[in-house]
Amino acid sequence: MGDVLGIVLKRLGLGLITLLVISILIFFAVELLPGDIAEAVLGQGATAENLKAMREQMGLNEPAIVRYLEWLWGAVRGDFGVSLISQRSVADTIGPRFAATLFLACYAAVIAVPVAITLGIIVALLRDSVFDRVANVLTLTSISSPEFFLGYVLVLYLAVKNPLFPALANVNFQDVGTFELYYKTFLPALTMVLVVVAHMMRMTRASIINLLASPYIEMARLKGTPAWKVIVKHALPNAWAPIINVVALNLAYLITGVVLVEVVFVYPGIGQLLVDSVTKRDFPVVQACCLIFAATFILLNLAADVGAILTNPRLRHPK
Amino acid sequence: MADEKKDLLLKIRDLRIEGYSDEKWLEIVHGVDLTLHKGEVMGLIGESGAGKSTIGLAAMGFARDGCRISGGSIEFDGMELTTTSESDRRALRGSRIAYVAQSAAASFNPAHKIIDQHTEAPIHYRIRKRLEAQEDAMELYERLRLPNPQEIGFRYPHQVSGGQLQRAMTAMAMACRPDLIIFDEPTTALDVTTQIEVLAAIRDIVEQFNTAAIYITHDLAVVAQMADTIKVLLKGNEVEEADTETMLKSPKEDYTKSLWAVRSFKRPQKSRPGGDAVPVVSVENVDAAYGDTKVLSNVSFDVYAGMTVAVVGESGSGKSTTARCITGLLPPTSGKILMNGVDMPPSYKDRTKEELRKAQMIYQMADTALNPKVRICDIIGRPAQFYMGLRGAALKSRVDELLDLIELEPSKYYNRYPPELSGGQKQRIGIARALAADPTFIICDEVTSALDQLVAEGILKLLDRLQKELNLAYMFITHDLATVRSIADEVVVMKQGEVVEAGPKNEMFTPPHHPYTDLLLSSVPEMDPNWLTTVLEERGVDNIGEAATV
Amino acid sequence: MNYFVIGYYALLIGASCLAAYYSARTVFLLLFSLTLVSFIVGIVGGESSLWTITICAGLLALFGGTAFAFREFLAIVLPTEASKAIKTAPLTATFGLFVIMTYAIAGIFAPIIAPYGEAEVIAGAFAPADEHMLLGADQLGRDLFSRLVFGARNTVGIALLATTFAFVLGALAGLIAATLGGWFDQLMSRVVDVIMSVPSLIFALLLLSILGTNAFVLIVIIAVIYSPRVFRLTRAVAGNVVVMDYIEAARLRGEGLWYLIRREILPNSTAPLIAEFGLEFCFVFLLVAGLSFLGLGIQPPTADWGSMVRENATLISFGEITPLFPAGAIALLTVAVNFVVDWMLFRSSGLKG
Amino acid sequence: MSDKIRDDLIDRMASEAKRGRLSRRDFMHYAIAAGVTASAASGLWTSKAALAAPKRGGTFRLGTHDGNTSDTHDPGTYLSFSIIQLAHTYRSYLTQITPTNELGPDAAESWSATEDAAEWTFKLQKSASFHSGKPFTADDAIASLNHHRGEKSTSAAKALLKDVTDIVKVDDHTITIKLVSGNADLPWLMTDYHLAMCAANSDGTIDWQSGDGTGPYKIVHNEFGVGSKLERHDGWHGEGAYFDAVEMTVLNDPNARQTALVTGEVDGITQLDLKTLSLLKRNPNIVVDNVPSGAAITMPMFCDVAPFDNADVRLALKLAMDREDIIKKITFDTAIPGNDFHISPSMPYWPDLPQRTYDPDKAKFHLKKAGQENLSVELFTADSVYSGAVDMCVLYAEHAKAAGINVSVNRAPNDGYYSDVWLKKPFCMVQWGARPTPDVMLSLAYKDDAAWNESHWQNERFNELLLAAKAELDQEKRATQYREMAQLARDDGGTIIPMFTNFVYARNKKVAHGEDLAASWQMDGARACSRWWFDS
Repeated sequence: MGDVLGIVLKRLGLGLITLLVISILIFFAVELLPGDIAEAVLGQGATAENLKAMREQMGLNEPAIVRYLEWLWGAVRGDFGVSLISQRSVADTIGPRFAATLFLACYAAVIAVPVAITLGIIVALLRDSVFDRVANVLTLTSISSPEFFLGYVLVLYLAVKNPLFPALANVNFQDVGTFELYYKTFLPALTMVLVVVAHMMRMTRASIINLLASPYIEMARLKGTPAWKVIVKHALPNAWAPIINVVALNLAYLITGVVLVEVVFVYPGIGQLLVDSVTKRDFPVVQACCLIFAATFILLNLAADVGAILTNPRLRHPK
Repeated sequence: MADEKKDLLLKIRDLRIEGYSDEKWLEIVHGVDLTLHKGEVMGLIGESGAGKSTIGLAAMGFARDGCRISGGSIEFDGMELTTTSESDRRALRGSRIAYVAQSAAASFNPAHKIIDQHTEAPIHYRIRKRLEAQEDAMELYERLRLPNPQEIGFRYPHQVSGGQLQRAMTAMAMACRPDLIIFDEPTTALDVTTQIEVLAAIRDIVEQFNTAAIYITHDLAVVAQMADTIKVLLKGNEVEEADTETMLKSPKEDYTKSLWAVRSFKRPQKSRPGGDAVPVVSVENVDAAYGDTKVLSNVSFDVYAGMTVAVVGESGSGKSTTARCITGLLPPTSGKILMNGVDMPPSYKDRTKEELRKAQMIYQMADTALNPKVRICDIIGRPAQFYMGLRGAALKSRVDELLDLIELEPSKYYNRYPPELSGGQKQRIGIARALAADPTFIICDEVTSALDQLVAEGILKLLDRLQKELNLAYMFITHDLATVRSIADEVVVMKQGEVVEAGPKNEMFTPPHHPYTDLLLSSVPEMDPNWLTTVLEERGVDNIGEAATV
Repeated sequence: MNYFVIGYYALLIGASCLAAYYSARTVFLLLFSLTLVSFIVGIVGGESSLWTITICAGLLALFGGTAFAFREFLAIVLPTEASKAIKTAPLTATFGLFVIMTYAIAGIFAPIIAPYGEAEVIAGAFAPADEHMLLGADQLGRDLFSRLVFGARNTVGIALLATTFAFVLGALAGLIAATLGGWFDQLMSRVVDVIMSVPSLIFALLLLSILGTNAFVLIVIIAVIYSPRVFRLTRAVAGNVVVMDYIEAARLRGEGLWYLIRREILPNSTAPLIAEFGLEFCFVFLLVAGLSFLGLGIQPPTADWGSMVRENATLISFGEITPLFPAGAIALLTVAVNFVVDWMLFRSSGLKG
Repeated sequence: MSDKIRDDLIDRMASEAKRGRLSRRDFMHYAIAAGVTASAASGLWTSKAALAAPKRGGTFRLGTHDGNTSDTHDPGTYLSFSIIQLAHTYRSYLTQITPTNELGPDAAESWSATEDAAEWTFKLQKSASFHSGKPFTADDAIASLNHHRGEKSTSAAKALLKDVTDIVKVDDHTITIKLVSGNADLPWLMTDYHLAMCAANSDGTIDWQSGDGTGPYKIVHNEFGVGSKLERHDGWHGEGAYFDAVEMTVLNDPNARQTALVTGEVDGITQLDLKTLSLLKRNPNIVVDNVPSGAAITMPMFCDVAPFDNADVRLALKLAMDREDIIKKITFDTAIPGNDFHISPSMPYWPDLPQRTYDPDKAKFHLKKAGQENLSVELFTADSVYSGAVDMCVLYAEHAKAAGINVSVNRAPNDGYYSDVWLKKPFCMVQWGARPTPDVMLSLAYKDDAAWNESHWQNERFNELLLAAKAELDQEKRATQYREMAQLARDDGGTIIPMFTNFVYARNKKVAHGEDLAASWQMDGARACSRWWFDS
């Protein structure tokens, strides 16, 4: 197990370097964006005079490198600065949004992951049957549909034509009951489930089928083990690594890639915040959002690798 | 030998099996009969593609994916397997008919403990409760002379050595006390010293429980130890069947005789050129390591022009690593590699084209040694083009010449791709590629071990002829002492990264030996059906248990 | 109960019986379970749901028939080698091929096929379909069919170029990294980590805002975003090839990097790469559509399916089908590509085994 | 038409009007058409159609577009529509634009000017108070206005108040604003959405951060870019605030807005997607408000750059536009045609000049006169200017072809359009929000020395009149001055004004409003929350 810890530490170190590089990239990308935050804030009301005052107030007159280093020095100490526009601390700005995004991602994941894996197992069991073919076509179609479109269609059928669920998921976490929370966010969660289930299910199927040619699977069959047990007991435990990997990728996507779902369902998640901050050039918020996303991605990948190690008895029980 | 009607266990008549390839069904077993009585052991022998394994599996009413039983009858203990339902057939497997696969390492599920896999069938068939089944497993482990029988089952497969796994698999097959066990080449993947232990264990337990068995192998000497009767197969047809004694002494069919005759190829031993002849390659005090793990220490030997040095040892002994040091793929940590007396740069990256050209290599697995997406003419032509700068017609005539050398008709093979060739042909292409560089020294890394014996012999003869014609020096890496006997001039025995003994072949094969050489030599199965018994008696049974814990 | 319902069940049950009689097990199971399903659905959803099932079945049969006919056609037209492969292809794959070919023709000959220009205003907004306009008009009164045809050229063209570029970039880096190993491998892996850690939509948003939106920039950015996936795959695939003895043999011969990659590694890595190309193509496609949704995609008045969906997406809430055509076009193509890819994957794995 | 039928018609119209579906103007129009005399129609309106008295109660749920996470309470940076809507709900202004587009009191109850209009005195509402309970005083008003003045001010309204030299406290509820020169429109300026009243700190700055205000509703919960909950401020000084509470939700996606309205998750939404307008109108539960406004699309041409330096060329380009077609295709009949002067019918002093129509032949004539047959010009635009901006330019190019003008449309990136294209390219497309008075608009973008004189138009008479009208307190005289300026701009000016875009928003039919809707912003001048009520 010491190996695992070593790997985790090494990967965390590399992750930090990656984050540093990303922060530099994002900073200068925001710098390079045409226009600046003062112009974005003042819009048509901008004049040379108030632009100057605004820039002064926001400290934009210092050279870029100085501002970056100041930000970095703060970030190292855990202070990600204040939003240049609202003057609220970045943590306060992002916190509730990120919590909301996490909630929705978890909600979707809790449905999607078991469904995807179960379906994947069933499809692997019934491979080359009609059921398999139908599942194949359906999952391909759901992978191929733009997610905003999927959202619109769900809204049409489950909110407008048959008013089963609300079309808006503009929940306010303070004063919404648990049941209402799940009820109101059902449609966005369902959209995301549809987006990710297909991918995970196909991977589960593929990795199981990939193993079916292994001698130990033949051995299990020659021991008289029933087909479902061969899949669940003998193939699945050895297929975890790629499955975990694709689950992690999809979880990362659920957190970082759902701007469009947020827009369609008016869900107060972090994606919308990030897009807004980019258009307003609110660097500290952009930076923090991107770093959160990157960290999520890195951590989930790390988790997938650790998971792959932990499900591999060779690595779990070294000689 | 029981041949009363009531003892009849398995009766196969006119078994036909088809395989799906190239988008159509082709018959691969053409009407084989087989009769097996209770407690009887039958050896199935044949080269690859003979359909041995397929028939063995068919005896369980099982066909691999892409195969199907298309005709004939399989009657097991009065039950016709070809017409019963799949679930009834499945109920036989593991309980009344068990299977022991070729590679135990691959056939144990890496995700579960050995004992859990062992007890799966008895629990599934409700023959034993979990704890009973575990105790029974430990007892079987003990009978099979596995070390720490109480504890070994609770390990994962990768934590147990190959020979032990193979015995654990035999124990697993015994778990439900089946009437019949199919052994599918259970010792082929093992080293000779391990093989002998496994053979002994299998023979004992089959005898103890009076289980009938079908023993599938390509190795005559092995089958001679195990089987009561032997059936010889060729390309899905039966060649002949007889009891072991008869079969060994007086085979009837030509094919069988040719199999028996393989082991007779021998060439005269050459001795070192005298005087101040400089060895083509000399390895001097080479140490090597993979990372921090030391794998070679102080390895030295010389190879002279026109001579063959066989490097012998079991897996992990450092034979191949030595070859990698010579070629420069693994720069030695200390010591020198000299070619024609000239010090070579340790890494191949630093060697000149000319230096690289002189030493060539032939690989064990012709499948991975030839790029499947490149035409034969390009595979062979490339070194000639690369080193000698041949182009156009000159290149073509050189390739034709090389194809002639390896006894393949140029016009037929010039434009083909490796996957279209047989194993032996591929190996010949590998040889031609080495020759194309016009080398003085060739490393042959287990070049015959993946081949059937008849084919292997052809390759050995070819290599011998080429050596004579081109005055080549060979370094011949092998674990097979029979090959060493037939082709080597000098022998280097290696164990755990060190040279144990070295010298001319004749000396090596005549006592007194180094104890390890002795163990190695005595473990090579012989055609005598009593060989195993004799050897075990000589060594004393306890010896085996010790060796197994290594 | 009317004639349609009676006929519907009579046909299904009759066909089931026939199938059972001729012991076509799969067909029977299929037909009879359809009968049972129809029975339940019919009770719950009424006659209209039966119509839906009938139409779906008809469409399925139509697709199947097209695929079958196309397969036979290809088998006759193509040279022996390819025709042998085609004959054994599943119907889904030939259907995919058929769709891809149709799209390719539509894209290449767009100006000839489309009755009107892509920006040509010929009717009132949302004019219904008539003899001039196959699918009616869009919000500006442009012919929807013409725009769909031009969209095939623009959208597919951009996605294809971007995917190709991503592959050139990613595969080259992956091959070099796998062959060389060492620091280059490490460096590239880190770069890839960085690119992959930034969500692709945000990455595209930032870069497109900086560089301005035009087709070229779009292609390059998408290529950069998707090349890491190609890099990882190529590196993994090439990693398996690099350990082969024939690579060792070539190295020992003293061959250079470029020869190793071009002649030895690449030819043995193509199958999974081609399969990935298909999938990647779909993702690129969806990203272009997503970017259009955020207003950053291909520029109007250029017809592009993603923007066409976006521009008319609000119509969906009113049950209007206009946005379904471009969305359907996107979905159909991706499904088709994946059908073909699945087949190729199956073939490559089958050949391996 | 028989009397019976006529009465039926009037009754039906009256009931429609009661539900707020028919405006007074329309009612009068139809009634007169039905044969009723104008005065009788007016009487009918008051007796029959006048709306039932507003009822109090309920929670008004409003979905707004253009809400941004980076919005703040700082009135100097108010920009997105959602925050403007919110500002008019939780804060108040000194004056307001009434539903009939007249100037009305808000936090100031009355105002007066010196003869030269250079000093204005505002009497503040004594009853006005902050949500915190603090009374609203002159100090607060002065601090609130000073927030937008001075060197350090970062306010976007800085330019608006640049002529103010000083603001003096007369007593606790009276302030005087001193100007450099006379400005008859100053009370109108006070309706600007930036100039919200906030509580003063002791140092003369304002406390905008707390979100306190003197408006009809106080904020209970607010998250920018997401939405806010407000409840009635019981001590509010104004008339209205019928709803008990207001919930505003930012719904940036047009589809989400409409769906929310259709499914009844909100009671009103701003900014309809015009493409689906006709479809939405079919829904019997939804009422669409289509209100002409002062917001304009302009196409300035640099009058000092060839070929636009020739008045005939400019006229030809104005004549070569088929405004009706554009309005029909691009705006789906939700705009009124522009007449190439920047005063909309909903602004005060609108002169009723003859409408310019599409006349390619006349355009050709002018081109010939200018010696510019085969004129070719490049028109810059961007998607963000107006939904359908690029399409509109493409359409214009088609129209102009008939006059022998080749307009090539150049689509510039959205980002930075107003810094890189506008005022830089000689011919481009611009959207202007509604300004309260002609003077504000004309001084801003048509005055010869204005920084934003987008067409570089220099007309001596026009500028003379502009200065004269600015300080003119006599309404009649002022109207004639604006009429003459309009005529000048229309025939000589460098700006094509294709149209004034309407505000198009919708509400559930149970929501009612007064007979008129203000044209200054969407949602009844962004004051729907305090002006509207639930009918049932």
